[in-house]
Amino acid sequence: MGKEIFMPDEELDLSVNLGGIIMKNPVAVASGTFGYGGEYEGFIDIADIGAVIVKGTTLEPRCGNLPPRIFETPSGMLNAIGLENPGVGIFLQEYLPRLRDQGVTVIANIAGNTIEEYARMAAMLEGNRGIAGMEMNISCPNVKEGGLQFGVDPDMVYKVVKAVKEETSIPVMPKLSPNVSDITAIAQAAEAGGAAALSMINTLMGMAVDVERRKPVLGNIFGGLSGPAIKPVALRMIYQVYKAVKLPILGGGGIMNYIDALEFIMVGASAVSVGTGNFVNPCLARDLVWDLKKYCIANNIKSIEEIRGAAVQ
Amino acid sequence: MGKEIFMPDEELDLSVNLGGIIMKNPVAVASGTFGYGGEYEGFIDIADIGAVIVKGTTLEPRCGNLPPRIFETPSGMLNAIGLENPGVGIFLQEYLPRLRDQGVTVIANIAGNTIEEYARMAAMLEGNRGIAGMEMNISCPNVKEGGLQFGVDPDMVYKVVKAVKEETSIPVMPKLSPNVSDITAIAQAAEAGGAAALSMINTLMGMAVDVERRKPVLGNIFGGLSGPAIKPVALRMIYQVYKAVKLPILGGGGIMNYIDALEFIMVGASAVSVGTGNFVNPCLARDLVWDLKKYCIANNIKSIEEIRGAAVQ
Amino acid sequence: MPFIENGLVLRHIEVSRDMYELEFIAPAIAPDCRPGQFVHIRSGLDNNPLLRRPLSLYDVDKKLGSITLLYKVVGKGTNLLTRIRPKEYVDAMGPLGRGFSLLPPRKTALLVGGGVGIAPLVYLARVLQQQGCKVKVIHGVESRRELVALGKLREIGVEFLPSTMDGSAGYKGLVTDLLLKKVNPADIDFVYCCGPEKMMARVSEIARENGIAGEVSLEEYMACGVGACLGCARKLKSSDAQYKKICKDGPVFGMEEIEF
Amino acid sequence: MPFIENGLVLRHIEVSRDMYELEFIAPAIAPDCRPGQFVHIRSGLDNNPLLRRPLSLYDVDKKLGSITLLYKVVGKGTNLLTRIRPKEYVDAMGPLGRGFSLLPPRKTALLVGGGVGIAPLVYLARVLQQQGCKVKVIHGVESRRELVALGKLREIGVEFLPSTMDGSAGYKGLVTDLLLKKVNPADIDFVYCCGPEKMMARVSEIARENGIAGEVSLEEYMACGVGACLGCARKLKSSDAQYKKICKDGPVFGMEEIEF
Ligand SMILES: Cc1cc2nc3c(=O)[nH]c(=O)nc-3n(C[C@H](O)[C@H](O)[C@H](O)COP(=O)(O)OP(=O)(O)OC[C@H]3O[C@@H](n4cnc5c(N)ncnc54)[C@H](O)[C@@H]3O)c2cc1C
Ligand SMILES: Cc1cc2nc3c(=O)[nH]c(=O)nc-3n(C[C@H](O)[C@H](O)[C@H](O)COP(=O)(O)OP(=O)(O)OC[C@H]3O[C@@H](n4cnc5c(N)ncnc54)[C@H](O)[C@@H]3O)c2cc1C
Ligand SMILES: Cc1cc2nc3c(=O)[nH]c(=O)nc-3n(C[C@H](O)[C@H](O)[C@H](O)COP(=O)(O)O)c2cc1C
Ligand SMILES: Cc1cc2nc3c(=O)[nH]c(=O)nc-3n(C[C@H](O)[C@H](O)[C@H](O)COP(=O)(O)O)c2cc1C
Ligand code: FES
Ligand code: FES
Repeated sequence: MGKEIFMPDEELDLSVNLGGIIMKNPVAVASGTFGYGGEYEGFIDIADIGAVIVKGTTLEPRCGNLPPRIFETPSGMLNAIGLENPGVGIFLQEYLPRLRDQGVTVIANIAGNTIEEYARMAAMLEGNRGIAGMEMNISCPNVKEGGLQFGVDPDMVYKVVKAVKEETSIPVMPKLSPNVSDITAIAQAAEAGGAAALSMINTLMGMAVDVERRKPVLGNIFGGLSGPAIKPVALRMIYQVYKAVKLPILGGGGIMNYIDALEFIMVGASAVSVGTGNFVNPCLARDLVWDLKKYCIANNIKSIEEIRGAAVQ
Repeated sequence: MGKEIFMPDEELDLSVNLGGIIMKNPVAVASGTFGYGGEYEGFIDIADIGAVIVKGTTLEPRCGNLPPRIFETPSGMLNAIGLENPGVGIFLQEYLPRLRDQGVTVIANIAGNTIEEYARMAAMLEGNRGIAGMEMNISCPNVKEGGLQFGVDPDMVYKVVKAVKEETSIPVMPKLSPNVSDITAIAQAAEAGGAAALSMINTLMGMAVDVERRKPVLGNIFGGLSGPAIKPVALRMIYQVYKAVKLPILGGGGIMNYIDALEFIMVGASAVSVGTGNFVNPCLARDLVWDLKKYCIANNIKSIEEIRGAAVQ
Repeated sequence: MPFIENGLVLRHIEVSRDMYELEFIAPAIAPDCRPGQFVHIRSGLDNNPLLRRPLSLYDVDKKLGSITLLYKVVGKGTNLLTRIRPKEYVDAMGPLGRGFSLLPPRKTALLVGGGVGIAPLVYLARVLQQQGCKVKVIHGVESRRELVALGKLREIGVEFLPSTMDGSAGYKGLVTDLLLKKVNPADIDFVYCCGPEKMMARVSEIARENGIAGEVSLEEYMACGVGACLGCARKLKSSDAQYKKICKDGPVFGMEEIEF
Repeated sequence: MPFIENGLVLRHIEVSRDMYELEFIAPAIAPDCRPGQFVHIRSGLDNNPLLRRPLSLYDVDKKLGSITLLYKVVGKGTNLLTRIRPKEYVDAMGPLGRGFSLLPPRKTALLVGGGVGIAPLVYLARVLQQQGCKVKVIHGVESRRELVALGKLREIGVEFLPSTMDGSAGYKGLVTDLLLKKVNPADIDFVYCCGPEKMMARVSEIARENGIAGEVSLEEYMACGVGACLGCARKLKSSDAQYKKICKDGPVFGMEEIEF
């Protein structure tokens, strides 16, 4: 497809074990940026992606926020989708089987208003074949009820992770909010609660103003900032958390190319996730895998582990 | 100088009273980005700027952090200067008189390791002619000792503001760190402590990795992220604080043009500050004043107050 | 099936002030293109601006495998796009979205364009004409220099009536007034419309009053362009429970589906 | 006194692979320029890349009021710079920094350049020559196609010895070896050097061993370029208490001030 195709050493094993989530390569697509996988059909073979983290799912269907829901900012974008989704039931009935049939490594993403909702969703997901991991969105800044609170309070993080963990044997991966004073305290709480891995970072809370109309641009006023603009913050937080906990980290925030991905790996990420980058290049996840392979070969690296955390002092 | 010069209505009064800090126009240059004013001589007449906030000053001289100290990131930059400065004594003896003679509205910027240091500096500044305001850097993320802690704990903020306030009659303006879970709690603590105004935001803590060398780019590992990348976060925080406290706000973070400045004003800023923008355009502060004047005239606005907070719902 | 490819630019000209025509070879994308669909263009160098920009298919030459766009410079993205020169490449994803329904042969279609909204209607006119429909195009602009589609429409050989606000060509005034005054509703089987929301609202109203069905093409900010981000949401009617996605469920919708 | 102005581009040519010569009219900046100073160039559209890029004065024509730069494309900023065409404008701040000290007339100066580090030495050669000094230039590069300053140096009329790593022109090997082999230290009153750090370190060492004083031009990441941000800090000697600012205290420093 226009691009030169270089076939790197097939022997090189890039698979990772992210706290029990087995990925064929270290590149995942981030929740909310890849729908349920089908939308990018034709552009990319989704079975080639290390893991597809599906759109955030809630117990009941949600119709999402008032538009405008997205807006571009310097080297970033704001989104306030408001967790539009068909509910966990439809996910299990309609989307999961389709993804499973395609051989995709699926990570579910759940968001609840209460600890009980999280636990119920975990119980519903438990026992379904084809869910490799369970990402817990405790950090979505768009939904007023609960979302933000969970992610900023270590006690709540501990409780909600523990409650979910008790309901399921699927590896649980809380997704940390960057909108906190001390990310390490949150990470430690998640670890204590029984998390198998950590996903970080979610979006920074931001906004934009339409000066002409003298109003916030987004229908929801606030939205989540993603893209290259937030990469320095993401790297810093992962660096801090890598030193503070033992859990493997799925790292992302503004990854647009393999150099970005290497930055995340070098501050301690075991695998990386691409979100906003998919919108710019729908083949980004695949390109990253290839480029990482080439990098490893060129630098005589046998496994990503060799460079993981290499920049952490 | 190369630019077309348009002389807007001289009658239009853009002066602002920022909690007792009288500015001839609503545009300040941010601490650490304009030295002590002299560096930009020739490019801009600094007496035309609403206020010059000088480089962060400490009780004792500091030689600053190991280089590299700065690095460019997508639509932003990281800095870890480490508060290099000659100390408050030299500031008062050498730099202040020079600025005063030029008719500049000077806002001092102080940073301390302890409450006592802040109080002592406040006492030293007190009684010196020509200091219009005292910005308290309680948020500098670059100095390991103390800096960050003050800004993220409401109790500490209350105490340090109160201690400074007790030593001086100069309006005190704490500068809030954005690296917190709840910016409104910090703002309320500052208000309770006796702040006359709030300055926000300081830089987001971030980092970058040199993939080639497998090391953090900055000598200090972490640095402060500034520039257009952080504008959405700055706007969101000012929006929240404007609703939560009564204090006037000096707003900034990524301002590059007058539309950006209007965004800040519309979320509640009484005046704006430009930092990183000065590096790109040393005349930015002056250009903003002119452009804001033109905007006011074109939109029949008699005073900035008419649009302050206009986008806050 | 949509593709992503680097299209080789054949032609890139300023056809009027701040209006550009961009033709590029896109052998993967071109074959499947239908009128009303769009391509998602990456105009940024180094991801600035970050997101792609949606632009309608203005014309498609399936033999040559080329796509032509007509765009107006409004901001960063379109500004940068103007810098691409012939023999350079343009990064395009497409064809995306649901295009216009095509009228059966021998029926008469009225195409109503406003400003740069004429873009998707030109390719539509070509296809309808080829399929044996009768096609009338009316186009409302500020001033005659914006009548940039004239050449193509003449070449296609369809009936064309312009309106200008300043009276510099054709009817002087709103295109909707031209519609009311110069078009006999009894002649029209179907209306296609693309332009400012207000114009589309009024055209839909006129169509409904005359019992004519039709379609319009909507716009929203887009990120992914394929239905993955749920960003380009719009409730077509206030009573609707669900938000439609302009990029995937549209951009073309039936006039009866929408409450303007 | 430094100024900021939009310089009208007169000439912009790729003089070798990834090496460009850019000449622009800058009537405010040009008159005050001295060799070793630099201009701070804004290459970004829409603030991307955000910061300016420092580039040395490669040549200055004070009569015409023009400045010429020689730059190598290494990343985003220099890449974007290549897109500026003649008759367009380049946003420049300058002249900035402390330039080279000028040797008194009739003395002999040795100018040692490495790669694109030749840039400031060319303007220096011109001024020294005009003031009646004797000037020898040696320039080390990878391969002959990087000997881009040849034309200017010939025009100025100074002695010139190249070295190439691949032996495609002049001496084969390091410029420091060329220096040791082909230059008689007794002939030299002062050394000026600009190039990679390692090369400058070795040249400084050789100069010191031979009792010759000299100056080098250093580099650091820069933001403001005027001493306001304190970003471009460097301790010249490990025993120094203070950090110097390359942009303001330099970029030129005496060889004896620096511990490489
Ligand atoms: C399906 C569809 C087809 C279109 N076809 C055409 C066409 O054929 N010719 C044409 O000139 N224009 C067309 N547009 C509009 C075009 O996409 C915008 O003008 C363009 O994105 C503006 O980009 P900019 O960077 O120049 O402007 P910006 O500086 O980003 O913004 C200027 C304005 O453009 C609009 N805009 C910005 N980003 C987007 C986005 N991602 N999606 C939608 N709107 C945006 C907003 O209204 C914004 O205020 C179409 C839009 C859609 C949704
Ligand atoms: C005083 C001075 C004079 C110079 N004169 C010349 C010259 O005449 N010709 C020439 O080709 N180069 C010169 N340079 C180097 C030139 O500034 C860099 O090559 C250029 O900034 C790279 O920008 P970029 O965006 O293309 O690269 P980037 O993609 O930003 O980075 C590539 C590399 O360039 C360097 N760099 C990036 N930003 C800066 C910055 N703000 N300041 C310093 N270095 C940076 C870094 O080493 C970086 O790794 C000079 C540098 C200094 C400090
Ligand atoms: C449009 C959009 C929708 C998103 N929806 C979700 C979501 O439903 N659940 C979630 O946990 N994160 C969601 N995110 C956050 C991303 O998964 C990711 O963590 C974030 O965007 C940072 O990565 P990036 O910079 O690579 O995009 C969303 C992001 C975007 C841009
Ligand atoms: C190089 C640099 C040095 C800074 N030094 C200080 C400082 O000494 N004290 C302080 O309070 N803020 C300091 N800041 C923060 C700025 O004053 C400002 O709050 C921040 O950069 C956000 O604004 P901006 O995006 O417009 O730059 C510094 C910022 C930069 C870029
Ligand atoms: S643009 Fe992503 S869903 Fe339409
Ligand atoms: S670049 Fe700012 S002090 Fe040198």
